[in-house]
Amino acid sequence: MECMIARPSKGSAGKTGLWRTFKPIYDENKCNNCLLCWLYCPENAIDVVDGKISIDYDYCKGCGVCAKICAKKAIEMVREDEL
Amino acid sequence: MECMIARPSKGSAGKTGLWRTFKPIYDENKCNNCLLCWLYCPENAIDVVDGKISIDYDYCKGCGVCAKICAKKAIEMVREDEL
Amino acid sequence: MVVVKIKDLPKEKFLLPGNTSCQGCPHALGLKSLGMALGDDVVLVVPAGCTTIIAGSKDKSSFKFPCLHVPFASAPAVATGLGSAFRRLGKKGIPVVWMGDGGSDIGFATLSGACVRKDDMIVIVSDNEAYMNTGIQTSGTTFWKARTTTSPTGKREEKKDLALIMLMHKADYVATASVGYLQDFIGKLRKASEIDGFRFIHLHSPCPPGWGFDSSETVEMARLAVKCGAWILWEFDGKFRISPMSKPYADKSKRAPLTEYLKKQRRFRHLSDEDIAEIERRIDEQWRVVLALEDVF
Amino acid sequence: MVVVKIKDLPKEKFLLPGNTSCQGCPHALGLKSLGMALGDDVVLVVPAGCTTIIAGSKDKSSFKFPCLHVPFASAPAVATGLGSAFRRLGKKGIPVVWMGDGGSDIGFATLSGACVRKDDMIVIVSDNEAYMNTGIQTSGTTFWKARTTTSPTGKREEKKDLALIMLMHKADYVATASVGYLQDFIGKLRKASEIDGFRFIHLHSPCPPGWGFDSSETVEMARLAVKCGAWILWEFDGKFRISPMSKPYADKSKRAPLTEYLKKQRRFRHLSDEDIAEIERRIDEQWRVVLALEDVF
Amino acid sequence: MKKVLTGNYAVAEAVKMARTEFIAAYPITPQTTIVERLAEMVEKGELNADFVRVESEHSALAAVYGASAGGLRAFTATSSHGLLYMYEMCWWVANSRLPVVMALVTRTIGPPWNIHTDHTDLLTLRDSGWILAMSENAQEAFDLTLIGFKVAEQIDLPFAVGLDGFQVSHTAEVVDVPEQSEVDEFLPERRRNKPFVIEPRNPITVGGLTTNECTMILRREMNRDMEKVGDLVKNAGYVRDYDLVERYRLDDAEYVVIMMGAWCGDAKDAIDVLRDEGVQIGMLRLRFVRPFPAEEIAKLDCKKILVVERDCSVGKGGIIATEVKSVANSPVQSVMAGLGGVDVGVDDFVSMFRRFVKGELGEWWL
Amino acid sequence: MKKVLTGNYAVAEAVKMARTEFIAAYPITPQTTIVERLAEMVEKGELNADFVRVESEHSALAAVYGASAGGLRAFTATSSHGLLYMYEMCWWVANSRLPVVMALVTRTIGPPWNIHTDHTDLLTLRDSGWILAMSENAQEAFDLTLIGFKVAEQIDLPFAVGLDGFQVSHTAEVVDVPEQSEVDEFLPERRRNKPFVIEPRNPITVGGLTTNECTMILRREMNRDMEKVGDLVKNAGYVRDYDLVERYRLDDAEYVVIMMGAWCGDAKDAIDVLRDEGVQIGMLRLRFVRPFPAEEIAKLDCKKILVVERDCSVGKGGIIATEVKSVANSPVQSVMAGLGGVDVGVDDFVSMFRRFVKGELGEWWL
Amino acid sequence: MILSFGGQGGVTAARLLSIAALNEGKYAQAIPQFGAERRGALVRSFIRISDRPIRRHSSVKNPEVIAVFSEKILKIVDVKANTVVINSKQPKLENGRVYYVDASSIALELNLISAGWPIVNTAMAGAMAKVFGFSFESLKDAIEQTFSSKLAELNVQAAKKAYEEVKEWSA
Amino acid sequence: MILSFGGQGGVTAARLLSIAALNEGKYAQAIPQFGAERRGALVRSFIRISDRPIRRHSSVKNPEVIAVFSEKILKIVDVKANTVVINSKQPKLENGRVYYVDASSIALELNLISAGWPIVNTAMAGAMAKVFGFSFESLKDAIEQTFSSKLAELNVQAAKKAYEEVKEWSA
Ligand SMILES: Cc1ncc(C[n+]2csc(CCOP(=O)(O)OP(=O)(O)O)c2C)c(N)n1
Ligand SMILES: Cc1ncc(C[n+]2csc(CCOP(=O)(O)OP(=O)(O)O)c2C)c(N)n1
Ligand code: SF4
Ligand code: SF4
Ligand code: SF4
Ligand code: SF4
Ligand code: SF4
Ligand code: SF4
Ligand SMILES: [Mg+2]
Ligand SMILES: [Mg+2]
Repeated sequence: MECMIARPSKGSAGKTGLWRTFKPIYDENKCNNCLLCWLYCPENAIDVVDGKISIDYDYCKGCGVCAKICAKKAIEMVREDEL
Repeated sequence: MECMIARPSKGSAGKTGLWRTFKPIYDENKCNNCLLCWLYCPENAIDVVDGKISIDYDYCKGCGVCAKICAKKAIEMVREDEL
Repeated sequence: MVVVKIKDLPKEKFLLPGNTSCQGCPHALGLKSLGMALGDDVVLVVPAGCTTIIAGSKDKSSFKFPCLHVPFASAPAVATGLGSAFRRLGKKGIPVVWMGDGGSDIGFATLSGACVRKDDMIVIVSDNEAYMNTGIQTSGTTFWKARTTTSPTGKREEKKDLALIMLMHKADYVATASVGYLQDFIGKLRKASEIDGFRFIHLHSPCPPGWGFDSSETVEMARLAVKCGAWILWEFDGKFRISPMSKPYADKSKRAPLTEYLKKQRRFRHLSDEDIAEIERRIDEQWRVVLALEDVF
Repeated sequence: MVVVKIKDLPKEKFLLPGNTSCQGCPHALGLKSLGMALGDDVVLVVPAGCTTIIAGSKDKSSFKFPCLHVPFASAPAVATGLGSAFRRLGKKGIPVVWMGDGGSDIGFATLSGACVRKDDMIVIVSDNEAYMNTGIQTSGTTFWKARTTTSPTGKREEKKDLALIMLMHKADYVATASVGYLQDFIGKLRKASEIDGFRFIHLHSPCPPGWGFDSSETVEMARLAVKCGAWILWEFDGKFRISPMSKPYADKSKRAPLTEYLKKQRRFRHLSDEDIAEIERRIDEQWRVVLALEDVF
Repeated sequence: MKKVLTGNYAVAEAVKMARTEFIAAYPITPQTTIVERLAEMVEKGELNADFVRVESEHSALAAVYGASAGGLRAFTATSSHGLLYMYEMCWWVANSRLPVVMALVTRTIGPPWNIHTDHTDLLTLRDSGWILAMSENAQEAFDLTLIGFKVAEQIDLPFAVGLDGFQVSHTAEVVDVPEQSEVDEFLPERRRNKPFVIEPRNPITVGGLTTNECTMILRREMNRDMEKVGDLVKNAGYVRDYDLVERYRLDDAEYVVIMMGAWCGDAKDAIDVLRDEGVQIGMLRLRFVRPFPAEEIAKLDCKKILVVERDCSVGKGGIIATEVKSVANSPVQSVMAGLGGVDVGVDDFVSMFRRFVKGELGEWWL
Repeated sequence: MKKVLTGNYAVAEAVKMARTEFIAAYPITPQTTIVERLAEMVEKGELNADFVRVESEHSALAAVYGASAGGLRAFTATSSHGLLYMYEMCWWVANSRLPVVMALVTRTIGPPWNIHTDHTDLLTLRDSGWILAMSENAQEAFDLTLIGFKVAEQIDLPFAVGLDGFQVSHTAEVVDVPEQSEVDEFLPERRRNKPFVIEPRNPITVGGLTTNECTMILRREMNRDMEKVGDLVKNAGYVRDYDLVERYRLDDAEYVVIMMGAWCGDAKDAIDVLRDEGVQIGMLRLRFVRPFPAEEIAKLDCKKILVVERDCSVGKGGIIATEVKSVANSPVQSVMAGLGGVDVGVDDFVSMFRRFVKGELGEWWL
Repeated sequence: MILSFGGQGGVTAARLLSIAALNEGKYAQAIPQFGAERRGALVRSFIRISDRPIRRHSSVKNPEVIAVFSEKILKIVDVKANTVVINSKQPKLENGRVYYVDASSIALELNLISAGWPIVNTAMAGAMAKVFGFSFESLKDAIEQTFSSKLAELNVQAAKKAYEEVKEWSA
Repeated sequence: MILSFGGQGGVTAARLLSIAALNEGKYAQAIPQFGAERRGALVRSFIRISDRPIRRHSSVKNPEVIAVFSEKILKIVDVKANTVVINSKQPKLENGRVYYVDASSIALELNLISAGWPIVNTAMAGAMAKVFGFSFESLKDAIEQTFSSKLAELNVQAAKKAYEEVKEWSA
């Protein structure tokens, strides 16, 4: 039976950061800490650390939702291979 | 396959007149030909013959609906064994 | 509203006498009316239920329409297929699903699916407020507090309002009807037959053995339900209207006393005064909603 | 209405990063919100759908709540059994059915049955308007004229209005929500959790690959649906109310242009001007009904 | 204590005495009176259980699945079309290894609509991982229901108790009912933690995607565990001893009849008649179809075996006969009889068995 | 004409060329692309049929049942849980003797959820009166679909074409597609009047209550008619000849392998390897499970038979092995392999067959 | 075999007699007609009684005793058996042994009526118990087990009366 | 074997090459990765090509040729085969034979983009067709059968370009 039971694990699909074509780049200076990006990141890949946000690039899939929702344009999507 | 196919037949349950405990007795004289009994007989055991009604006792189950619905009290329910 | 005169009704019988229905059977009343209304345009699709038995057995059918027996949950979907066949093969006729309230429980997804697709059929739920064929078990439409063999102390949930639910499904035609008012029912069937798409009629069908009243009172019980306001006749054919037979009872003072309806039935014999007051409250609420819907749709 | 402030939301993650959801997945947004709203009171019941995949595989679960996978049509009934176990064994928790719109097609009888019984659960239909997991096929809630792989020229039937149908079922709590307004959704979940019985939330979930828009636009698309009036947020908790985020759009002049919403989606690329006009007409009609219902319930 | 109970009431009584905690079922003839009786017991407070009036059989077993996954002792009952309608759930429950008990009142599958007994419905479960028992009378229906809970909870496989529609389900017979204390001892309160319990704050996920190998291992384990059921039944410690099969006048039998269900009683009476005539005939009655009592059949050392069965696998013939042939070491003849509830009584069996002995019996008895 | 088609597209192509009039189906992996392709064909006007987007598999087959009862040529397709969900309807259609054709893309039954192939789902139909074919590749999936309509309409039994999920359904292969004119000649327009047609003004009632004897006679007739299917397939007059079984290097075989489905191709490659080593081994491939090719198996005269199968009847073992044993005249060994889609390739078969020959093979291959 | 119309209580009578038989130290089976009953339609119920456990479950083909709950039944069924027990004031029936009792009047007297029908089952059970040679106590206990206390009392009276009044007919 | 990310079109490339193989008078099989695909996740597709009908349906275990649709794949998969065809300007890869083509640039140039991804399938199919020794006509026909006429043209261009530009790498 054990093999039919799963337990909470980050990265159940592996390091999904590899799926990215675009990477969200965060500019702390523009940020007003509204946390909208944190709330709306579908991947739950954004953490709040001391009121600031922090993106977990191991898992961030690069969907771009955070960049879109940020009124302050504090997140920018940049092509992975241009990095 | 034939034995899975049925065709229209009166008395699919036999002579259901035998089910009766009470028998509807029709009094032509009281009748105003409203045909409500004909419309509401659940068994479809009432026919209209020349504007008058006629009860098919072979199948009438003696439910008493016709007697109840007749405003003219032209149908009376009588115990079968008292007949 | 199509006005139906008794004298004009056809004399041909589509439900044949001598079938297995119990004395005073409401389904029998409904089925004979169906024949009067639509005659041999009807092709019956019948899922499991009392009507399975009424339909006859062996080589004897109680119907003068074609009739296809189908599994309990499947009827509207079968009608979809049949309708397609009639249309493609150029045969004039209407698939009519005749099902019990039980059929609308287990088959509710099927019913909903056919309605959402607006498939071409008339669905009639002949609602005797329980699974009668298997011996009076609670269904979704069983009346609140009614006793059944699976609710021996009375049902705890409210009666499911099939017709309003189908209205919210945007069915092409929806109506409630009653075996106490067959001319109204026949008129609604005829109206439904003139509309294309998915048409639904919720027929109120008091059942003597199932509810515990004398077989002579089927029609009276059905009428009492309307007169006390517990069953509201209405019709939606693009416009929502309360039907003439129910109209007077919008005025609560015109309604027959609720106890008259309830006390005649064995299934309600245990009701307390509070229960009856609660039922009355719910009836008032239902009227409020239905009257409001007349303005909305 | 429960007011939810972002800063107050818990930081614990119940949907774990690195799962199989596509980029910009609306279900993922819904599931993370569920965790924020109800935390570890949640026991998830998940029928087949994208969420089956998102849930993880082998020994790895993407959820920090318990989760039981169940057959496609069965979820609310399974929740009934689970709820009974929690109650009898004195365990505090809520069975939460998380299903797709497809699950509410095949499982509509199950859903309806659980609702009529007022069984203790929260049901969330995360509606991405098609069967996505099997590759974008038409469901009952697919938008009129939207293209799917089984409706390559556009769906011909209207979107099934699940929430209004559940309202007519007399569910104890009914609301619509959107992944574009997560605070509203979280508030509704919390409200629902305070009510006993059967609670239903219809969550609007725009899906990037399924609808054909860029993964960055999930939230925007969801909001556009609300802003153009095509998706109306409301809540019934005994009283029917249009939610604040939708309120302004009762006034048609305040609505965003419909084309903005439609033209961004590949599934609507083929729409004619008449189609769009027809959609607008239907939206107006829906608003008329919903506004009227505010007075009725 | 001896009571007069129909098979269905006997099952309901056993479910009550097992202190079942959760019941969900949907009416269908001839199972309905089980559900009705249980509803009554619950509403009268004779049984402290949740009784759910579901809207279909699929939901009946789904609710039972949820309750069992949540840790409750759970029961359902159905027949024929009801079973087919919950068929998906049957597989799901078995593959989840949940110890659910179900009464299956056998009934013919339609069309034509037919409410009478035939064993085809029960046999549709034979691949699925359900333990399948078939009772001969109300007493066995009672006993096997209790044994069912015990064995199912020991081995984590669901258990179906078959009883013939009407012939057992509706026939009132004398049943010896043990004391509640005896039952309590036999069947302790169930507080399961295996194979898993779904509960708040215990974040496991059950039933999701796995590797192909995992699926295959799970099936192999089910098959292996099913093989242990015979011993569990034998050693159940119930007030009466049970076994996968019943041996009737078998010791010196040259002719062996293999059958299952209510009509075995009639067949035994017929065997007595033939025995009186000097024919060495006996019966191996299958009390279980799963696990299949292969060993017991392989051990039969006789002139020939006759399998009489109430089912037909269209395009292959008698289902039990096929299985018997696959393991028997004596020649096997197959007869399909009593399908659709066709009555087969003592006289029929007498002449059937005579013809069998003479080698004059065809494959269909009608 | 040769085309590159997946198994699913091949089926859709065949359904189109059969001029099917009614299609209702519900998506499920790995069957979905059949439905999608058919929807596209209908909407593009390539196929003049009604396509109904039903809300479940039960309704899919119910709609198909209605259409077929109304006289149309009708088709559906499903897999695994979809089949189980329509299971009640499957029996209803068969017992109604309606010539419906269904593609069954085989897939493992859950839990755990698993979309890969395994033949347990197909085999749940083996008692029900469906003709059951299992194709080895896209070509056969195409051919058997067309033959399915022909035979079903000749004998009034429904026909299921099995094809392995992904391995055949999603693998694009070269398929030789006949001309439409050839298909039209093979499969004339269907205007049925048997076994019955439901139509307005023809007041027959079908499927209602009957006598028990009637039910039993109907089953006996189904069984009898099923036995005629072998000849109908052989004499179908299709552009290629077909038979219930395929014989591969069987003439002088001392060791015979019995299998069905996509992996038979791998097994044949393995047989070639063993043949090169001098082992006299061959294959009897089951192209049909119903009717069961009992005669062909009984005729096998060899040292031993190996049945390799992708299924398990829990508590009994390999389903096909049981059936083979019930009719074979040579010793039979059973192996269950590839359940849940576990990959079994040429190398596996080579070592499996070697061990079989040496008598060193166990019952499970994992 | 009991012949009755649906609603007359033939099935219940069969059950009562089985319990009574058990009380008499015998084995018994009560078998209802298999199938759908409709109020008003003819119903056949069967009882098997034996000193040894009863194994067979097939239908009863040649009943030794037939109980006829209504004379009207004679119009549709050709009643022939070793012994017949009939609800009648004056049976018009050719048969070996015929016992009769006016069960309808007994029921009506005690107001055992449902939907216009006299419920004759307990009275007829009383008559049959007598014919079978059961003690009245055995039947009384069966009735008390089966009915709620209020109903039980009336039904015991009915059974008692019939038990005492049933007579063999000699034309 | 083709290694691609979901959305890059690996499955389509495999199909195109099978049709091309048929056009070359060969037998072929295109096998997608069995399972649920997600946009962005790694996908394996297989092609079998043979002069005789292909009977086996099991998965391909030791592919002779591996096509790599994105260099990023090298980070997660250990690519080893007789021959590798890679979408790259300058492959960093240790292997027997390595062919390379800048399929991404070809796709971008022709504006073959979906959701931010260059759709490199036809270009890579072109490169592979060349490596397999197929005539370009065979592949062109396959593309024309598969895509609508408008799309076909662009894709034929992409394939053509790659067919011409693909080169063997020598470090
Ligand atoms: C799948 C399935 N489940 C259960 C049944 C048993 N069954 C037959 S009729 C019936 C009840 C019918 O109730 P309803 O639809 O209300 O019709 P009524 O008998 O009241 O007319 C049931 C539960 C069945 N035939 N099939
Ligand atoms: C009985 C049954 N039929 C079909 C399927 C196949 N199936 C799995 S998921 C799915 C679609 C799910 O759609 P939806 O519920 O809308 O969820 P989504 O994938 O869109 O999140 C289907 C049809 C199944 N698992 N079981
Ligand atoms: S949305 Fe923008 S402003 Fe707000 S927290 Fe995120 S990065 Fe900062
Ligand atoms: S790009 Fe998407 S996944 Fe990555 S942090 Fe932003 S919202 Fe989250
Ligand atoms: S008593 Fe009933 S059945 Fe007889 S005629 Fe009157 S209404 Fe009809
Ligand atoms: S209801 Fe009365 S008055 Fe009217 S037709 Fe019948 S008998 Fe005559
Ligand atoms: S139980 Fe009621 S609905 Fe059913 S046949 Fe009898 S009267 Fe009619
Ligand atoms: S298809 Fe849509 S709903 Fe499904 S996982 Fe992808 S984004 Fe989410
Ligand atoms: Mg009903
Ligand atoms: Mg969806």
